[in-house]
Amino acid sequence: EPKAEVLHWWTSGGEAKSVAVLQKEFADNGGTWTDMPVAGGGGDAAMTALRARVLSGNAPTAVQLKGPAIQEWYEEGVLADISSVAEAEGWADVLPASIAAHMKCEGSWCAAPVNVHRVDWIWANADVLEANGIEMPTTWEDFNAAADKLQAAGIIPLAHGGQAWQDATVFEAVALGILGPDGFRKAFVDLDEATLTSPEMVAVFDQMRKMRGYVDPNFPGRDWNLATAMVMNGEAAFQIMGDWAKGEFLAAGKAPGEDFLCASVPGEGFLYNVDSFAMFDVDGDDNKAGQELLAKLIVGPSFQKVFNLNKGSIPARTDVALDEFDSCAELSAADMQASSDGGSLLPSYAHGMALRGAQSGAITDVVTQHFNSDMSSEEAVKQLAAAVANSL
Amino acid sequence: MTDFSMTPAHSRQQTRWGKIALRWLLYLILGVFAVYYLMPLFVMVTTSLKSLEEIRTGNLVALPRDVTLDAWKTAWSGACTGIQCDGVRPYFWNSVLIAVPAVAISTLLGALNGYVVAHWRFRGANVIFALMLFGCFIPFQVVLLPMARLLGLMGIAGTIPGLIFVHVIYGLGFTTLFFRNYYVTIPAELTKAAKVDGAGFLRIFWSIFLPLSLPIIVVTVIWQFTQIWNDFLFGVSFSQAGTQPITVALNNIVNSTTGVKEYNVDMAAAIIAALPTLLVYVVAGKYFIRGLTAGSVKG
Amino acid sequence: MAPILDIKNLTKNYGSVEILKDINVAIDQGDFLVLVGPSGCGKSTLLNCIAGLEPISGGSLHIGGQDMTDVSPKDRDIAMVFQSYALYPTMSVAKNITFGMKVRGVDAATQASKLATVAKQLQIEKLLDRRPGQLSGGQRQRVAMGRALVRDPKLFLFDEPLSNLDAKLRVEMRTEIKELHQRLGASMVYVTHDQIEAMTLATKIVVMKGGVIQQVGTPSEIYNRPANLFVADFMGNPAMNLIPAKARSDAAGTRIEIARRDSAPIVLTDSQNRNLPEDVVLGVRPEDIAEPGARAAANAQEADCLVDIVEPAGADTYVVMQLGGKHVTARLHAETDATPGKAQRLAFDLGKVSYFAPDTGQRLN
Amino acid sequence: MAPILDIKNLTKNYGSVEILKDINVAIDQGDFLVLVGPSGCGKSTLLNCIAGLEPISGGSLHIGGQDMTDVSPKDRDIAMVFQSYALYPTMSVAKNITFGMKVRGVDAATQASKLATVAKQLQIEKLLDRRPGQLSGGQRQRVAMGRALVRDPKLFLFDEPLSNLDAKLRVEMRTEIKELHQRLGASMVYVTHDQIEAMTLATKIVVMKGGVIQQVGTPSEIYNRPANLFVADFMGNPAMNLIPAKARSDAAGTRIEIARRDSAPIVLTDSQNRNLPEDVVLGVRPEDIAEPGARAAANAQEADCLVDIVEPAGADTYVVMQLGGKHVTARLHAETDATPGKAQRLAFDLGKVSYFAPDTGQRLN
Amino acid sequence: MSKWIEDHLPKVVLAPSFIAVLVFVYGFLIWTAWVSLTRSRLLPKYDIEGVIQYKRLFAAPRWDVAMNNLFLFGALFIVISMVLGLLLAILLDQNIRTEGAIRTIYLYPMALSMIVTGTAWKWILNPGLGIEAMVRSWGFENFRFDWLVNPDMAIYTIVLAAIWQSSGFVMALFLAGLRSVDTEIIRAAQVDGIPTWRVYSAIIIPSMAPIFLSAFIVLAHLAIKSFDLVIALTGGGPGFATDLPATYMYAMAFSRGDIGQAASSAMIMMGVVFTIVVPYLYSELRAKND
Ligand SMILES: Nc1ncnc2c1ncn2[C@@H]1O[C@H](COP(=O)(O)OP(=O)(O)OP(=O)(O)O)[C@@H](O)[C@H]1O
Ligand SMILES: Nc1ncnc2c1ncn2[C@@H]1O[C@H](COP(=O)(O)OP(=O)(O)OP(=O)(O)O)[C@@H](O)[C@H]1O
Ligand SMILES: [Mg+2]
Ligand SMILES: [Mg+2]
Repeated sequence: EPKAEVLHWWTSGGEAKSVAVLQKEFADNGGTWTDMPVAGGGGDAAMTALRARVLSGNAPTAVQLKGPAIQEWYEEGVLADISSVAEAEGWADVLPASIAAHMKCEGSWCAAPVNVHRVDWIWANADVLEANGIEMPTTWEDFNAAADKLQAAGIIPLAHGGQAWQDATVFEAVALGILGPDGFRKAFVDLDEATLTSPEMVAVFDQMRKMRGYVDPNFPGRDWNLATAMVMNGEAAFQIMGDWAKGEFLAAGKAPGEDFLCASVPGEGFLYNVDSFAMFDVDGDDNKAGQELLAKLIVGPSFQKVFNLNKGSIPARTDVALDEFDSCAELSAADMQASSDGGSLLPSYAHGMALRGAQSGAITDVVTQHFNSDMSSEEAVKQLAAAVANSL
Repeated sequence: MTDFSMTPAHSRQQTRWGKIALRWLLYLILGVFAVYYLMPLFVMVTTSLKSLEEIRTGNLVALPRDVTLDAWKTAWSGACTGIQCDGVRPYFWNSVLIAVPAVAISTLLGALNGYVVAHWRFRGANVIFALMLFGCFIPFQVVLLPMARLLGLMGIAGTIPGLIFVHVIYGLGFTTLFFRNYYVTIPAELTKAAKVDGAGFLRIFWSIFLPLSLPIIVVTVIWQFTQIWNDFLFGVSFSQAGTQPITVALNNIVNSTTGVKEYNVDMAAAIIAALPTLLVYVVAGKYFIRGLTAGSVKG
Repeated sequence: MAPILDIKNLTKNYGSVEILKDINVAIDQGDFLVLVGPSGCGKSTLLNCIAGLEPISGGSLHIGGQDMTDVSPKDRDIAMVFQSYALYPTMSVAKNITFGMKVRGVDAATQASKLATVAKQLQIEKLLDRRPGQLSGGQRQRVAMGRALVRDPKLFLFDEPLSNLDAKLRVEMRTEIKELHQRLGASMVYVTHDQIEAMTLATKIVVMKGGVIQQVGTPSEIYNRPANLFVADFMGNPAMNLIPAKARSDAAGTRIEIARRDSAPIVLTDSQNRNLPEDVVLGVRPEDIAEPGARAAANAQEADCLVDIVEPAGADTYVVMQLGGKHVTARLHAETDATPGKAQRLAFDLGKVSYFAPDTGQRLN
Repeated sequence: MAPILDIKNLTKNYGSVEILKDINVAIDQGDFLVLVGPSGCGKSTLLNCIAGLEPISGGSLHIGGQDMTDVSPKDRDIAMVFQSYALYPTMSVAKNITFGMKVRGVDAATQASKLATVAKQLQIEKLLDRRPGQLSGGQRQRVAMGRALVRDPKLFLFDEPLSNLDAKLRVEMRTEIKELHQRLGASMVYVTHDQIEAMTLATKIVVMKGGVIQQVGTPSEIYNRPANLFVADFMGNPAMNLIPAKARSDAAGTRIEIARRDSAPIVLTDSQNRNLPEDVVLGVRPEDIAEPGARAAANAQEADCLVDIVEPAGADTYVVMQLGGKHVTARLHAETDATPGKAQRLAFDLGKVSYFAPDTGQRLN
Repeated sequence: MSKWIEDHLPKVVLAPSFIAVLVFVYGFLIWTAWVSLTRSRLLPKYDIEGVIQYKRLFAAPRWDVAMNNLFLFGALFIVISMVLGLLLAILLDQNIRTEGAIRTIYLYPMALSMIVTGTAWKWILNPGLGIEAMVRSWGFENFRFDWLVNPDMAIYTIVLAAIWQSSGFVMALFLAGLRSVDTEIIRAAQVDGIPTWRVYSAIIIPSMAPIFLSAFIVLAHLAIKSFDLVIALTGGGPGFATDLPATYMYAMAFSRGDIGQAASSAMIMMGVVFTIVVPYLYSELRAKND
């Protein structure tokens, strides 16, 4: 009888409902699900627990893991191989190539993707934009002009929460816009030093300095959802945040396209944040059976649909019908397809998709330090290169 | 007690007014600080009594317009801490199962150790005591990983006994210190009398020292109980599904990153999680001060 | 019969510090040995060594003829009473007394009957259910005695059992202990630094100083023939007057010259002691300087002395003068008319004086 | 001249409990007033009222002729010495003594000279730099005295200043205080529960019990003519023998019959006191029962008594007998041959006896 | 045999605790020292590589900030907690009628974990939501209290909350100390004409030196271990302006998978602890030998 202990950090109401879908399917297929939720710090606490569990030789069956962390854990030799399931289910055919790459460790499948969050979203209050005669910006110049106008009208142009990961989220959105997909890849996937110290990178920080001017003074420490609330109630006009923000709007009874608007941030490309489950090496046939069943269900079309309807993201597999999804999700799915074809489907560095923890952490340190002080862009670029070098 | 207010002075009238003014000032200062200390609790309680709607639209530190207990109900038995939406209730019992034995064992061991260090000194006892004391100061993050390894080797990883074990180990320094400082104030003659009476090491401890230890037991229990009950780091690292303490559940409710936040439920859950320790302080606080006077303060 | 307690060449060190040096004491069945000496001289340490509460560093220790040097306290057949009483604070009086028996596994009936006997003896029947905290000092003292008595041991050890009581109670309890000793015929070792207690209770006194025994003897030996200046000064209250004097011995006896403040020296003639060196310290007890004719003293000699202070103490009046450069106290009748600043005629009883060498402090006669 | 301290109808309550009841005392410049009484009788409370450390509930209090009832302690021109010495633990001896002056803004030169004078007087010059923790009990006591002396106050208050010292030191310090008093001619109020201290120091004694004054008088009045059974029993050590007796008065005097254990009653004849009721309590001090002929007593009468206990105390020997159903103590010479269990002929000095009514306890003669 | 057990029972009783401490404190310290010399990332590795982790540590600006914060925060937290605790203890010692209740109010923060109260504090200190907004709504439009969002001041909000949590306990310690001062000394001072404030400043407070020491040790150890507080209140921000060594270490070990780096920072932290605690232990044990 399949068994699985699942470590994850989806604990809020909407998220929990989404996981419950999986648990139900798992149970319907005769499995026993043991839930091990650890929230906090974008998975930091869960990672603490995971490390302790692994060291004590008591690893959970499945763990919510993503990005290069999957490969890192694999290198520690603690992950299980689920290639048999993946091949039987034909994952390679239904997953975009760049996403599939994240799920593979040295050629074999070691993780199962759940969803795709788009990170480079810009959200706006429709009424505020209308009242001020502003369109959704499509270039950073537009954005700056709109922000200046809003500021003059006494509206906070950008709702933002001053936490390191939120700073990084805005930063990578800006960077994608200014560096372009290739520049972004060189800078934040390949850690190419020339790109990191290029004048374009200086321009990115210049734009960040501008963004800093568009947020209200009370932003530090603010939770992202409070920032979303500022957009909702018209205090602020825009927010740059992943598509989980949509959940807040919907929970408050707001309708996409009417009350709030969603658009990708100015510039080309698509930054994804893919949640996935990695399977750890565990003893016992029941556990192994659980792993296989779980992997199969996760990537299965029904779960991908129901889960993402709840979570606000879009399915990882490309063959799920999107009729029940909202307009933002549809836009997201279309963009993903397009960018996947155009080679501009990129991993989010801010959400741990692009780099190892130590590297992305080092970059974030500089970004947040720059955003929260009056550091010059040149200095920031210098520090960025130094920090990246020190993190290797 | 240091009471200066009774001193008669030259002019009865003048001093009386001066005295009354001084008293008022005194109460005023004390009151201001009481506000400082109560403020966070006030915010928590009022928030927990508001509806989510009111929180979203209103001032976070204002009094609730419509008082509702829904958040409390949800927090206790309905909030989701993962896929289970049973509130903090099951975790509450986990915490009880962890805290009660851990407090009892570490207190008992601390008492025994303190008894040895204070009354049965042998060569090197001081050094041992010093080493144990130093253990109080180690940052817990440092020990997480090697501890995890050892717990695994011992086969109690992820279990409640494992958590109890960890809490006992890292509580020992303080409990020993408390008891040792208390027991040094008990005259050595008592031990001598009992020895002449024919009682041995354990008998003396059990029949004579333990019954005398109530004040310091109270101090130690309060200290250990708050430490263990409020612990998050060990709780999150050394538990697995089914053995997580309430702080982890609370963290799961409060600290979800990408979901919708229900602050009223968060606060209600937080207060529920804090109730046992609050209760301990309110009920036994006075013995706490008394116990401190009796022993651990002696320097 | 072997001595009930026999201590031979006992030494005791704490680390490198020698606390007790070559102690030799023996007492017989029924003796009442009192250890006296100033604070810190090692009395308690010696008692603890006897009890086995402290290991000894050298020498041997026999109780009732058996070598007890390495035996643990509970097997030495002793009982001990402490200065702070050391009652078990959380137990009732009855439990305090029976605790030792309980530990030893004595059956309940015996416990009860022994408790009853002892309680009756000490008149504490009504207190049996109380906690020590609810007792007065004297009552606690009685309970502590009860705890010792109920053991019926070979040897009783007392460490300053009365020093926490007030003066009045101390005198009463002293009498009770004396009575108890006479009635039981038990052997006792008793530590005190109150020399009146030592004198009234002891059959044998050991005077200690700095871990060394100064003198062993009966109370009257110690009081009347102190072995050195230390013992002379220590025993007796008010203390023995120790007056620097010049002695000139010849066949008839010795002429003793004592300096006076404002007039010629007093000259006394001692016909019993001869062959004294020139410089001596003359030791005279206050009660041996009295009004002329107050006592039928064989060897009384009179002199006028200028009185400095008069201290009426009820039963007696003490007057203080200056002789040989020292305060000298004389004990007069309560009704004396001595007045400060006036001369007073006093009789010195030379029959009981002591002489000491000023340098070594040893007794000369 | 007005009395230096005059207390009229003073009462003191704690809540509803009356601790001091209608206290009236006055002393003159240079008097040494001692308050004695058992523990808890209100001595310290009374002293604190005098010092102004406790407000009084009724009556008035004058110091040096001024009404001080509501004046704060620092303005009463008093100095006080405490049982625990109450030295400021973190200050050196010198600072302890000068701190009060410093606070009052006395200039440094005056401080230094006063400190020097006092230090010399008390012989603590060498201790001035030490902390209280580094001093012995007696030295602390001296420093506490120094702190009081340097104030040069109208009135000195002492609360059991010697009770934490050991017996020997207590006697020495007692003499020093007495000397100090004589030299300074200062007025002092002194609390103790040691009645020897009271007798030797006081020019006037107040005996208290339960917040009520029992007797006020000179030491000899209190000792020789106690006003009631309480005072008789309380003052004197060993205590006065209080023997139930039958009195039969006629013109010639009074026949006193005292029961004996094993033989016919002793019959004594008192020619001075007449008109006594039949049941009396006869009060005789131990020193008034002595060997026949030991003292030239005017009114001595002899009888044989069975001795129970003999307590040699060095200077004297006490023997305890049973008379009138009570333990009775007699003070004999140190050299007495009295032995327990044997009869001893004793002389009762009836010139100094007291009679009390058994029911009210009041003095009859 | 039974005599041997009897004689050695105290050692036998102490032994398990002693062994536990040896292994679980000192053993782990050695382990950490070892790991700090390796290139461990996600999980510990044991190949010694030299002091490279320490070099990285000292090259990281964030670590500088964390250490500076520790000293600033530690000094302020300890000094203010002691002063405030002492002040409150003295005030409470004046025969206050409601003492029990007030004491409980001052003491209760000790019972709460920061996970719980961090959010409340965050709101209170947030200029837009808390005190600043409240005072402004009373009409004081220019009132500013924006420490939380000011990188230069944010560390003081940590101090504020830390004091809130611990000063009550310090107050309890001092209150207990005041209660154990001999009343006769205070009376002597009154007779000596010494004004109340001097009685406290010159006599009572100096005599409580041992309590100051205990309080210092407790507070110092809280300061060094402070972690939840920062996480809950500022998360180390704005930027990393409020990072402390403990949070730095945690971040390295658990969110960045850089265990070697975490171990080296832990060793530096232990060094700080050592310099504070060892003199204290030394004095503790010497006093006992007197
Ligand atoms: N455990 C110990 N370690 C080192 N020295 C000690 C110890 N116990 C006692 N001493 C020292 O031994 C000496 C004798 O102490 P002891 O208690 O026997 O004196 P004492 O005569 O009983 O004094 P007191 O009359 O004050 O009770 C003292 O100088 C004391 O300092
Ligand atoms: N603050 C107080 N509140 C209530 N009762 C008190 C207080 N202080 C003293 N008493 C009571 O007043 C009575 C007298 O106390 P006081 O200290 O004056 O006695 P004392 O004669 O000095 O005794 P001792 O010889 O033991 O010092 C005692 O019964 C005591 O319990
Ligand atoms: Mg002793
Ligand atoms: Mg008193």
